[in-house]
Parts: sequence; C-alpha cells; structure tokens
Amino acid sequence: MLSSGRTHLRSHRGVNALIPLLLLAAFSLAPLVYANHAVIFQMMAFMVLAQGVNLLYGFTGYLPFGYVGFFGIGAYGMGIGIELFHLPGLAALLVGALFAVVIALILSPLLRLSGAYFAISSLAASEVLYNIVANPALTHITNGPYGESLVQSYHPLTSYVAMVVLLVLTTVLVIVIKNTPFGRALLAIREDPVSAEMAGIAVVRTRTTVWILSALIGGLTGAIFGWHLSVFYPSTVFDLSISILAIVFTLFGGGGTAIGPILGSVVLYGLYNAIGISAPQYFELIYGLLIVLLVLFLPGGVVSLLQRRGSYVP
Amino acid sequence: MLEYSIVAGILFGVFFGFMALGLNLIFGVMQVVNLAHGDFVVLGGYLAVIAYSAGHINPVVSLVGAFVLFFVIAFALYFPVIPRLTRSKDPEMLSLILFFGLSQIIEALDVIGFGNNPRSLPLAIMGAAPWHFLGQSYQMAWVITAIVSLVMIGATYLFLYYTRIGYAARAIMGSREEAAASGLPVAQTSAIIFGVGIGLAAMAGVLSPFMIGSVDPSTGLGLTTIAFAIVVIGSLGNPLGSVLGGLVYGVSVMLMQTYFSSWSDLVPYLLLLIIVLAKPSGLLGKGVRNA
Amino acid sequence: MNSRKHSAMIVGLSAAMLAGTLAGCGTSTSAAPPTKNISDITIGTLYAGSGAYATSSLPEYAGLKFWASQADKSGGVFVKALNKKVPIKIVAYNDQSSATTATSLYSQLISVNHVNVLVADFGSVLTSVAVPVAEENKMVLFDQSGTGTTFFTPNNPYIVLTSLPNSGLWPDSLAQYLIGQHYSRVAILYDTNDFDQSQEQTLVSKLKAAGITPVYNSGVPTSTSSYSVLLNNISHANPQAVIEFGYPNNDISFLQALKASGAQYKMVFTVFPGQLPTLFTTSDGPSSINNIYTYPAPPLISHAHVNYGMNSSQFIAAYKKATGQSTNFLNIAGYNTGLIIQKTLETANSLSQLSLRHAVSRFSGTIETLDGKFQINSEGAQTGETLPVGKFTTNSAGKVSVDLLTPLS
Amino acid sequence: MSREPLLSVEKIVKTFGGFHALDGVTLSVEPGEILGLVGPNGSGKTTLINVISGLYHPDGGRVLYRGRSIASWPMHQRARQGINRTFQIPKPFKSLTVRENVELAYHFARQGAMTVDNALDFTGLAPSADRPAQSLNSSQQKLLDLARALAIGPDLLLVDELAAGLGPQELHHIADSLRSLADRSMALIVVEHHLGFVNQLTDRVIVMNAGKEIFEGSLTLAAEDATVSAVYLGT
Repeated sequence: MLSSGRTHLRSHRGVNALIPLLLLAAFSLAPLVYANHAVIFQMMAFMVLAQGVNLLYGFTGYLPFGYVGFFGIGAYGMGIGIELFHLPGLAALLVGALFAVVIALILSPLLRLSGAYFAISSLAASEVLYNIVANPALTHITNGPYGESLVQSYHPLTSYVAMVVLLVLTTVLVIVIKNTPFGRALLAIREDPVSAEMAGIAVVRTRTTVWILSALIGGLTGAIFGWHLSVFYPSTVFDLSISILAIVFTLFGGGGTAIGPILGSVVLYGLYNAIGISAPQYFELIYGLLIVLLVLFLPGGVVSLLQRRGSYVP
Repeated sequence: MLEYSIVAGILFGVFFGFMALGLNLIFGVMQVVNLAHGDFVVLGGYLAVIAYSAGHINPVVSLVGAFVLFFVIAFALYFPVIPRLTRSKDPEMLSLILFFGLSQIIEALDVIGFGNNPRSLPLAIMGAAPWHFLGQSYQMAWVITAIVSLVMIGATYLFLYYTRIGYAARAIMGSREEAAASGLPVAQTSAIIFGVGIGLAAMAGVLSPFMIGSVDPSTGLGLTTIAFAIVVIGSLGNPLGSVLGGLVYGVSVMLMQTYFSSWSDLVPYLLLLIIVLAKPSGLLGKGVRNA
Repeated sequence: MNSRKHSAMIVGLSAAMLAGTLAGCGTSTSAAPPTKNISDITIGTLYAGSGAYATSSLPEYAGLKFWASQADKSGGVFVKALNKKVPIKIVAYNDQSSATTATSLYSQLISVNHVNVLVADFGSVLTSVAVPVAEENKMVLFDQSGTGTTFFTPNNPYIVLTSLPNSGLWPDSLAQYLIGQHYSRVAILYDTNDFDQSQEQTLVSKLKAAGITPVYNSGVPTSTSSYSVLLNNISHANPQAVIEFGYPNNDISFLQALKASGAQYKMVFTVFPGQLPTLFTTSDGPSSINNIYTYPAPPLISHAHVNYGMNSSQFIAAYKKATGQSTNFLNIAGYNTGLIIQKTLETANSLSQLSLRHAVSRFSGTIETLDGKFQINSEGAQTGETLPVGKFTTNSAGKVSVDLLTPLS
Repeated sequence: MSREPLLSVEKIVKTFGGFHALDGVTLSVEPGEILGLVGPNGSGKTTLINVISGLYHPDGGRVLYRGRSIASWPMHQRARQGINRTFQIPKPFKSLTVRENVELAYHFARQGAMTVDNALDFTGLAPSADRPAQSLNSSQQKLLDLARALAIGPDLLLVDELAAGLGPQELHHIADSLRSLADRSMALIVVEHHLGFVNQLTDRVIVMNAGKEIFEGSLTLAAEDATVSAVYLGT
C-alpha cells in the first residue's frame, strides 16, 4: 500500500507537479493580461473552495451543503482579528482559520450522519452560524447586522497574493492526499466504512482529519475573501450560493481528483462571467439544467470521461 | 402570552406538518430527498394567487386543482428521472443534487413567469372575524388553514392505511427489496407516491399565503429545510410523525418569538441539529442509517 | 504511457481553457481613454434581476434608465468639461442580488468598461462591496440607497449618497410626531438588519430623551413572516402607538396579521406603504393601508420648490408615457440619481473623479429635485431629503390619499 | 483445556428493540483451534460475529481477548490487534482493484502477516489481482474479504458463511486452507450453514438457537442431541 502509493506519486510526478506550477504561473500573470482583477480573484477563491468541497465530497462522499459556514466564519474571524484584536491582515487570517477549525471540531459529530442527513444538517449548521453572527446580541463582537468594515486594513494586492498561495498549497495538498495511503484510505471509507475498519483504518479519526482540513481551507478562503471585500454583511459571506457554486464546480469537473474542481471552476466560473456579464436572466435556469443533466448523464463529472478509458487523472 | 403562543403554535404547526407531508412520503418510499419540495409549495402558492386574482377562484377550489395538476406533472417527471437515479451508484446523494438543480430551475422559471415581487392573498377570503378561544382571538385564516391541513393529513393517513397503493407504499418504506420480492408493484407505487407527494406540496402551497404572508421565488429553499427538519423530528414515512414534527416546530417558533424574538430564525435549524445528533430516528421513529 | 499522455492532455486542456476564459473576458489593461474626444458619457451600474433585492432594484434601475432616455432625447447632458452636450450611455450588469457577483461586476465596470460615472445597485448589501473597490480605483461611487453606517468615512472622498439619508436619520420626524402627540405607550417591532435596527436605535434614543420608554421593543429576524403571536404580545403591552420597522415583505405580513387580529391602536406605523403603496394595495386590497402611518415619499407627496428636473406630476406623466407604468418611489430615486449626475457633469470643470466629487460639494444644498433638497455632508452622506410622517386614508372607491402630519423640509 | 483461551465471550446479550438477538451466549476459543458455529437462521450466529468484531456493542456480558476486556475498542483497533473477519454479504472496496484492496490492509500488517502476494496466492485470487473488485463474483469477493483479513495478520479469524455458492472441489480446497491457518496457531470461528463443510473443518461445534448456545461438542453428537434436532426439525 505504502509502496504502491509512493510509486503512484512518483510515476505521475511530472503531471502532478505541473498542475500547481501552472496555477501559480497563470494566476501570477493573469492580472497583467486581464484588467478585472476581482474576477480573477474570485475564480481562485472558488477554485480553492471547490477543492475544499472536493476533499470532503470527492474523497469521503460527505456533501457539505453548508460549506459556506466555514467561509463565513473565516471572514468573520478575519474581521474580529482586525477590529477587535487589532491584528495586521496576515495575522488576522490565522484567526479566521482558527475559528473555522474550532467550528469544525464542534460540528464533528455531524460526521456520524450519512447522506442527505449530513448534507442538510450541515446546511442547518451554517444557518445557525449565520444567525448567531448576525444577531444584534453580538453587535459588540461581530457588529451584528451592521456588517464588518475592514477598510483600514484593505490591501488588495496582499490579499490577492495570499489567495494565490492558498490555491497552490490547497492543490498540492489534494494531489498529495490523492496519491498517498491517506487518500486511498479515504476512498476505502467512502466505499465501505465497516470494511475500512476491518482493514485497520481508523475511520472516525481519518474522516475528522479531512473534515478539519476542509474547514481550514474554507475558513482561510473566507478570511482572505473577506479581507479582499473589506466591507461585508453577514448575508454576503454566509450566502448559500457560495456553497452551491463550489459544489457544482466540483461535480462538473469530477470529485476525487485534483484536476476536476480546477476544471469545473475554470469552465463554469468563466461561463458564469461570460453569461453573467452579458445577459444573465436565464442564468439560474441554465445552471439548474446543467446540474440535472450532469447527475443523469455524467455523475462522475468531466474527468470521468477519461477515467472510463483507464487514464490516470491527477 | 404563553397560552396564546401555544395555541397559535399548534395552528401554525399543523399547517407546517401538512407542508412537510409530501417530502416525508417521497423520502420514505424512494430515499429521494426532494430539495425542490419548497419550490413546489411556492408554485402552489402562485397557482392560488393567480386563480384568485384572475378568476376569483376561492383557494379551497384551487386546492383540488393544485393537487390534480401537480400530481400529473410529477407523474410525468417521475419516469425520465427517478428510475435512472435509483439504478445509479449513489442514489441518495445524486438525487439530492439533482433535485437541487430542479429547485434552481423552478426558481428561475418563477422569476421569469411571476416576477420577483412577493404575492399574497387577502386573509379576509377565509373570513374576517377572528376566532375566539379561551378568551383570546385568533386569525380565522389560521384556524381554517389548520383545519384544512388536518383534513388532508387525515386523508393521507386513510390513503396509506386503507388502500392497496397505500399498503404497498408502506411495505416499500419498510424494505424496498422485500416489497419487490413479494411481488408488490414497486415502480408503479413509487410513481404514484411521487405524484401524491408533490401534489400535497402544491396543496400546502395554496394555503401558504395565509400562513407565511406571501410567496416569492426565493421562498422555496427555506421551506424545504423547515420541511426536512419536521420530517426528521417526526420520523420518516409516518404521517402522524409529520404532524408531531410540525407541532414541535410551530410551538417552538411561537415561544421563541415571544421570549427570544431575534433568535426565532434559529428554531428549525437548531431543532434539526438537536434531533439528528440526539435521536436521529425521530421522536416516533425507528430506522435511520448512520454512517 | 497512454495514461500519461491523457493526463498531460487534461492539464494542457485546462491551461488552454484558463487562458481562453481570461482572454475571452477581454484583454484590455490600457488606461482610461483620453477625455478630449469623448463621444458619450458612460454610466456604469448594477441591478438585481432576481433574488432578494430585485423588487427594489429593478424599479430604481428603471428610473435611472428613464432619466438617461430623457436626457438623450434632448441630445444628451451638458458636460462643462467638454463644453458641449454629450449623450448618455448606460452599461448595466445583473448581479442577481449576490454581493459576491456584484464585486466582480463593479470591478468590470471600472477596469474593463472604464465608465465615466459609477452608480451603485440598490441597498446597503449590494452597495457595500462597491465602496472599497471604488475607493481603491479612485472612482466616485454614486450611492443611490446604500446607507450603511460604515460607508461614509472622513478619509474617503469617493462616495456620494444621492437619495434618502442614512436610515438612522429617518425617524427624526416620527419621534417628533410621537412626542408631540404625547404618546407615552409606544411599541416597537423591528427587523434585525442594519436598515431597520438603525431606525429603532434612533427612535428609542429620541424617545428616551423625551422621557418615553417603549412599552414593548423587540427585534425579529428579517425573514419573519408570521406576526400573529408578536401582535398578541404587543397587545399585552397595551400601547397607544405601534411602530413596525421592516422591509416590504415584513410590512405586508405585519399589516395583514394586524387586520386579521382585529386589534385597534391609535396609531400604527410601518415604513414601506409610503414608498410602495401599490405593492400593498395589490396584495391585500386598498383597505390594508387605511389609517396606517408611514413615511410618505414622492410621488405620494410632492415637493413644492423643485428647481432642478421634473416635479412629481411631470414625472408621473412622462414616466407613464415612456414606460406605460405608474410611478413608485424607487423610480423617482433612480431618476433623482440621474439628476444628481447630470448636475455634477454640468458643474465639474473636468471629468476627473475628484473634480466630479468637488462639483457635488459645490452644488450641495442649492438644488431641490422632486426627491427633496439635495444636501450632503463632508463625508458624502445625504443630510437633505428628510422624510415626513403621514397617514393614509382609503375611501370606499379604493382611492388612496395621504395626509402630511409633519412639515416637509 | 489447560491453555489460556485467546477469546472468551461471557453471557453476551444484544437486543434490537425488544428482540433478544443474543441472550447470554458464552463460548471461548484457543489459538490454533477451529470452532464451528451452527444453528438455524436468526439464531444469532452473525450477530455474535458482529459483536466480537466490534460492529455491534453488546448490551450485556463481556468479551475478553487475551484476557483483556475489549468492549471499548473500535473495530480498527481490534483489526490491528489481530481480530479480523469476512462478511456473509462480501464487502470489498468495489472501485479498487483486488490487489489494492489487499494492500490497504497490508499497510497495517502485523508481525507474521502474509504479504500481499501470499494472501492473493493463498485465496487463489492472484490471477485476478488487477481486476476491479466489483467484477468478481460473490464467492470470489468473499475470498477477497479473506485475503484482506490475512494481509493484516489475524490471530483470531471470524469466517461468516464462506462456503455458500462453492462447488465440492472448491469447498475441499477452502477447508484445507482454513485448517492450514489453524496449524499456524490462528484461532478461527466459522459460521456455516453447510454442515458437511463444518465437519471437514473441526470437531468442536457450538449449536446456537434464539441467541443462546444449546449444544457444544462434535457434529456427530449434535445430530443425536434431542434439543438440537428439535430446533432443526421444528418438533
């Protein structure tokens, strides 16, 4: 197992290393080519979020409808770090990350649930977080319904660079996990938790580890995103459509791979902007139809077309 | 205030129990979480509003029309979608995602067809005089809505327990394999239950303007979550469970509004989390699988 | 080997797509075009075609478009910097009520479309994300209705609030009226969002200053749609005046439930019947707002001394003729934004953004539009256009009229 | 009976709702011993396997492994400490290949465990090593469960209905193989319907009915026992 994992990593080393390098190059150069930096920034953010969803859904089968909860709490951690603790931006990011991890630990009993129960309960959990953060009773901490304003720490270039770094690190993490025993253990758990236990895999601990990693990614993305927005309301960073886009991007590309969510984000977010900027009245309709058709005809996402032919998909 | 909150919570909760009934049936029989459930409720609401404003059709009449129309629509929707899902590798997750897509489609069509403005019905249709009970007065619209909801829940109960299709449906809820092995018409029953479930959602939608004030395209997902919470609180596949879940929800919301009003939005979500973590089989139930 | 080739292919494919998408969105990093040979003034804005804010955003956008079409009918607006009339071109994107989408669309307007004038979408949430983007890009944000308390800061010259003042200032007249009527028992029910909660805070502090403590004061989530129990709780406090601060949906449900409860109070106040009366009369009949107190806004009231643009009755007629629609307040707010932009262009010596901003300060306090007196403070927040208190009466034929109870400023 | 038992199960009770699936069953097994577990459907054989392997937590009684109570051990810890099993309805990781299935378990291999290749050879799956597990037939999938268990190195192997669907040739071969495992001082508990197969394996059989053991001894003696025949023949 171990040895075979290593050979995987080795035999596909070229392709595996190429992906993060390519992302690094593309998003370092993109601002020079394309003037709307917000679009590039958001594409990265969704790519990272899609990878976060992918870690959980693609590798363990848990669909986190409420993934935006980690994103939102990360953004608020950032806000609290800056407003309450008066930390500099980069240090406040860690507060966002910490908040997300703490919330993930508190919510880890949700992993006892399966399927739809988990999906909808995670949605409920993110609504609970939203309602707590936005409640007037917490105005002295979160500024409640009045929203956060971090304009004094606003620094679009630093937050852009931070997002590039996060994207590259997340991609590397997914590739490493996919090609090591840990990733194989996750796939085994996804297939059959009981058999995984009998194969010696500590199911609960392994799942919880991924859950926390995924939360950490969501929280960091939210923190950097909140920093980049610098003025936001609870409803902005707990917007359910953030979860939904990340899930759809993952599904479209194909979960359980590193390239799937990247592909999904590039194609669909690109489409989102191409249509969104021209005439989006039918946009939600197109998205809905796309989801339905994907589930019916291509449940493994675009990469499954290649996997079916036996190719290694990074 | 306590007394009023409880009585109003019961009226409110009975309606929500009814609203969740269709989701319960479909989930129970097909293991499909209809995430578009709330959107069908909203469609029923639009049907009532338009029937009333265009043709002065009383919502009670619209109830029947809504059921028939949406039964037919759902029945037609069943065959290209559900069997394909049931055969797939992970029916439960994939159906969740697919119906989420359907929910997006319906929401988009609502915007195109009915606009973004909230639509509602005059409460006076249901009688202007309030209902007096234990020295308090309650909106007549709530009372009538609750009564209609109870009647429909009763009818569903009779359908499940005293008809052949109902018997088959309950058998399938128990075990799909066993039901198929003993020669029950699983596919046919599933299609009918799918139609009934969505028909019931649309009926609840006809009543919804009286309970939730108005409907607009974005109302759906919230209703779906509440319905799911109610189904889980009650327990799967049991119409009485839905009533119980609805009552727990209704009374909790009203008590929360009275004593901690700014937190009242938390009710369905907190109830859901508490139930799934503490007693995942629901208050009445058995049988929810854990991972 | 085969599989390797495939994976290389995927990577290549995605790289190409990434490049393609970015390229497809346009590849201009060039600076804004020189001002000399400008053939039109581009105004960039967003609207919410669907979602939570569509109800308010669309009519406001319609008002702005109406202003542009009116201006273009007469050959455009006079631009002092160019010393000629220049046609107006609106570039507008649909943000679907998503603040995240709005962020990238504002950025698109500034950095790709290079609009001359940037106008925010309706409401604080969709405006909020534009504030730092505008400041970063040194573009003046013409904020139509985003009144978030955090938007206006001394160091940021790049924002101007064109329409109603910060909602925190709205209840001034209401508080005066309540105090003047000697209502000592006041019940307040508000939604816990910044728009409504800031009104509640102002009202409570003004009443407290006059020695009045509300007998009931509760915040409810903005999504609240059933008010029966809340109304019953209010009735136990036995108030003379009941004040409800909500969004339109809340006000509709509140008034419906109030009517159904049969409870009677000397005064019931809600916010939106004054701005969107037809929304209320169409959903629950004209009687639903009979005897309801509100902040009446144009076109329900008309300002007498309009010295810039159309007055209310002219607007109603012209708008009906142009669009076939009757007017609501948000149409007027959008139109008013156009008027402020028009005055800015007439006043500014150059098209540079700071010059535009200085121009606004110069004419602040001198013009009165159908929306009232336009006056901003040094931070760009509106201090004119205050809201009076009025009371609806509906006659048996269903005709709605409003009586002003406090003076129009 | 001088040796310490490897596993002893004492008065185990397991209820589902009101139904007593196990009602105070007691048994023990020593290293190198094969214990046959027979009984009619619903007598609690598989439930007992599930309790020993940690899938179910018993409602009463004790499970002692090497003299220690293992009540609080999760399944993977039992697996790593040498308790492993096969499943009546086989549970391989279907999307992985046969070899990958076994490799997963070998990652946690204990001293004396078979290598991946040995486990595949032992179960006769070596020719199918690179096929996806889902392409195997049910009997082969059961053997894959066995190979996976062997790769981690069990001291106590719980075998649940391995014989179903096998021909006489294969049965004979499997019986030989299982006996060879016992010869390496592995303890086996074999749940089996196929009494002939049990007979080939061992002399020590426990007959269960209604969650209790009703007979212990050889199969031949069991056939003569009045209680046992009452249970089997329903008289």
